[in-house]
Amino acid sequence: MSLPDKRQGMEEAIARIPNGARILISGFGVPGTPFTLIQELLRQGQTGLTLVKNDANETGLGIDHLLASGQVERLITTHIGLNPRAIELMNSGKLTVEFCGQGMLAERLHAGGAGLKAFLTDIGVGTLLAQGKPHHELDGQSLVLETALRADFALIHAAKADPFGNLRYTATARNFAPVMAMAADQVIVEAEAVVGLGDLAADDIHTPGPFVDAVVDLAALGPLSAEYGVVRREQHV
Amino acid sequence: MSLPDKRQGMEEAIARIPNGARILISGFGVPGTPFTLIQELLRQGQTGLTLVKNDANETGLGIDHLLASGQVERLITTHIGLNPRAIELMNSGKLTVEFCGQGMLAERLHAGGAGLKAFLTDIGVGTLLAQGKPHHELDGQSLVLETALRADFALIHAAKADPFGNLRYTATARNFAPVMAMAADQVIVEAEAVVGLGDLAADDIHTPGPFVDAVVDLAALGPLSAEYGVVRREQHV
Amino acid sequence: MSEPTSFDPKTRMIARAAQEVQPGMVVNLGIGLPTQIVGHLPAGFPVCLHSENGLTGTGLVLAPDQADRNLIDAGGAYVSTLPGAAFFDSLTSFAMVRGGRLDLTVLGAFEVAQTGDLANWQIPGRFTPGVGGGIELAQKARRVVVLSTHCDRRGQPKLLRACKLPLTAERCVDRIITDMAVVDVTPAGFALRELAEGVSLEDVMAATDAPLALPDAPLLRF
Amino acid sequence: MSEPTSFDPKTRMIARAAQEVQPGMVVNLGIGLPTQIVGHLPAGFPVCLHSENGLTGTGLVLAPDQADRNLIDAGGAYVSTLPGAAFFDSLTSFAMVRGGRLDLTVLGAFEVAQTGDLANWQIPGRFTPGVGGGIELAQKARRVVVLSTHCDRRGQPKLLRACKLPLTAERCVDRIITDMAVVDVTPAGFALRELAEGVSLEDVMAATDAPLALPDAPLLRF
Repeated sequence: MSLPDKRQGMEEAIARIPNGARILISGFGVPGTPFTLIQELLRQGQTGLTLVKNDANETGLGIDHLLASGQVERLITTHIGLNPRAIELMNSGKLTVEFCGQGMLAERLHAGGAGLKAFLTDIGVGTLLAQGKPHHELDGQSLVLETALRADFALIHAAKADPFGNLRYTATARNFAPVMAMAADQVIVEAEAVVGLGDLAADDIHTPGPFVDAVVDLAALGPLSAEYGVVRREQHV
Repeated sequence: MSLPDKRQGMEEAIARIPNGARILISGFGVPGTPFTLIQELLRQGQTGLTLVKNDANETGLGIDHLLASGQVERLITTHIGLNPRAIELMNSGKLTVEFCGQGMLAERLHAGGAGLKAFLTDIGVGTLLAQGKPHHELDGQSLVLETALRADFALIHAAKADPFGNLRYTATARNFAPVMAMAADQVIVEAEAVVGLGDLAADDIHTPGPFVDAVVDLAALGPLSAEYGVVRREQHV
Repeated sequence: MSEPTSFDPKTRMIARAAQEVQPGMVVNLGIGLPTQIVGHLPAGFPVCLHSENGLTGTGLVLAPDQADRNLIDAGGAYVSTLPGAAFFDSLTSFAMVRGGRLDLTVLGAFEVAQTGDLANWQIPGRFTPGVGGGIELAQKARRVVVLSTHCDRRGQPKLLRACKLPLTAERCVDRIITDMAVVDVTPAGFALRELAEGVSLEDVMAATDAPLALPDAPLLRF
Repeated sequence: MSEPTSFDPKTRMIARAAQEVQPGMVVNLGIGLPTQIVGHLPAGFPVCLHSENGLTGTGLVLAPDQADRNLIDAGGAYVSTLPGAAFFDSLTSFAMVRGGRLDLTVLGAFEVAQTGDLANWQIPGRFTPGVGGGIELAQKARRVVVLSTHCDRRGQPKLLRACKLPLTAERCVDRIITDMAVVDVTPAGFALRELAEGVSLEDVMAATDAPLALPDAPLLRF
């Protein structure tokens, strides 16, 4: 036996995404955002997209390109305060924004990834965020029903990958990547380095390979772009 | 700033457990079972306990000692097939056994640890395991409501710990430890080695220190007992 | 399909089950006969074995003197790992199963109904070890193959119109591979696909307690 | 309580808030003023700072030329880490918060009601950045302290009988520390605990749009 090889060209991997797809995108601010895959999605021009991402990045960075190009119809997010364009598109009705508490977003993705349907929580009870959501009584307490969130695709940034798709993230670039890599039908990963099978210690893998469908090697595409905010190349991995 | 020190003597740590406590115990078969903490619980003799553990170990091993001593009133578990005593105690009505699907046990502990109240799943629908559990309709599908599971204490085996309680597990000894270490009010860890603060790489920590209350250093207590099944001292950590 | 390498019925059924494993799959092999499928996969075959106790890239069963005390499969056997193996916790392990990342599971059975219902965990009052991870594997693997003797130790059929024992999961089994036959579960019930060498159609029908649809084409042998 | 080291009102309120941090605590400091509390903790103080983007053992804010591009706090600032720091994903990070492992959070506020209701995320039609992790921090930290100016930029009180803005969480605030006072939220409403140097009782009452219970003992100054 040997573990299957999932390395793939970026163009081919992103070309599988159709118009209207729902896409999970890793990252919290700059760290963990798959800037290169996003640029390819911009180049290929798929439209009518629903994006799920913690934040809307900043002007001129990451998913802001897809907002500017009009490819995004809907954004499920926790915070867009650093992107004036996103706020403006939302206020003018050109972008539907669904806000989610940050930990609730993580749990909805976990539920989606883990094949659960919904969960009951007291988070948000009595606030605007719970309005319009179904409530259930449990042990005399009124709880909000939060539904599982899955997507057609996930675009994930990793520090290291092996050909089977075992992944490692660095520092706070991990954030939503592990839950998102579990909650999509097709998971496309860009990795700063692709190492050999067995080069990642089995105890030290953050996302196991079976969750991953395609591994794109960023090193093969040249130096990292400025979007990654390369201020110091300290190696945590 | 510096991170707080949680190292503690084993007797003192286990003495905090009162009669009637509910206790999560890590391990799947031998790997990950905190045999030394269990022996101390046997020695101190707390009674009327509810244990939550994947399996009942085997005769003469691990929690079987606590079943034999009559300290356990109730066991929440996924499988007791390798422990004839557990089966006999259950069949004679001396031990209440609640069976849970293995992944459902993990998710109930996750919900408990994550401060959620319950979740909806299609697992077990139409089987004996779902009988008597509340069902909810969602999108036309009948789902089982599984409730969150928390406990007063968790007894966890780790390969390495630092004084703040950051933990690493080895190979398949990880199993239920991460979810259990998140789902108890008081988490007591036995570690095969206690290393210095900063000796565990921040990217490589399996359970972050804030979840842990007490770190017991097994190395200070002498060689590991035979229960750990020391067949080869290969180092994964 | 490769020629059977043995006429021993048990070896033959395991070898036949090994052919269910397709390149690139993530596969969970249940305790007992299914685990032995590993020995029938070609060298270097591209597949990822999943052990629900927290391991992908499971390798071969090891003797205790070669073993790592912390490294077992879900059946408790010491195992080796392939290059690229990963260890993870039980939460992640079953998320993999329920989230749809398990392409195939091969499980044992006490009973299988013509509807695909599976009973493999409890014989009331006699043997109640608990359900372990079986429910989730049976209910959520993309394909569920049962590998089991056609009849139990007392010669009673295991393939039934309806299960009598408590169910592990409803309508989950896709195919049953036994020492006598390969039987698919279809919307219309059991459909015979293949016969083991030396087994007649009459033998299988007599050992099956439910209707058995026959294929239009000649029956394959394995 | 230590003597204030500065008469600058902003520095004074931050220094006062630093006294809320007890040895051994796990603490989350919100974006803005709360983050500056770090500079007022004694050297070697035993505490664990939590950044909800996936970090415990957060250290100091770093200049970009000292920074690691992958290492930020939840406000997006480059930070250092203490020995014993851990990185984890967002799921684990908020499990820590909701599971009861966060002893204290210090947050900013638009409005706080005398019931402890907190509004700090949305001004309808004007500023809607989203709620981020604020709801969960406010609702689930064991102790919630608001650190904020007593009035907004237009001089309007932030301590109110009832919030007018959409709530972040109901009945969550334990204490409010401002440039003018330390105010506790009690079952009976706001209770004044301390006054800032140079601020009179009348000043505070005029700047508070709700009743303010006075302590029996003399008012402490900070």
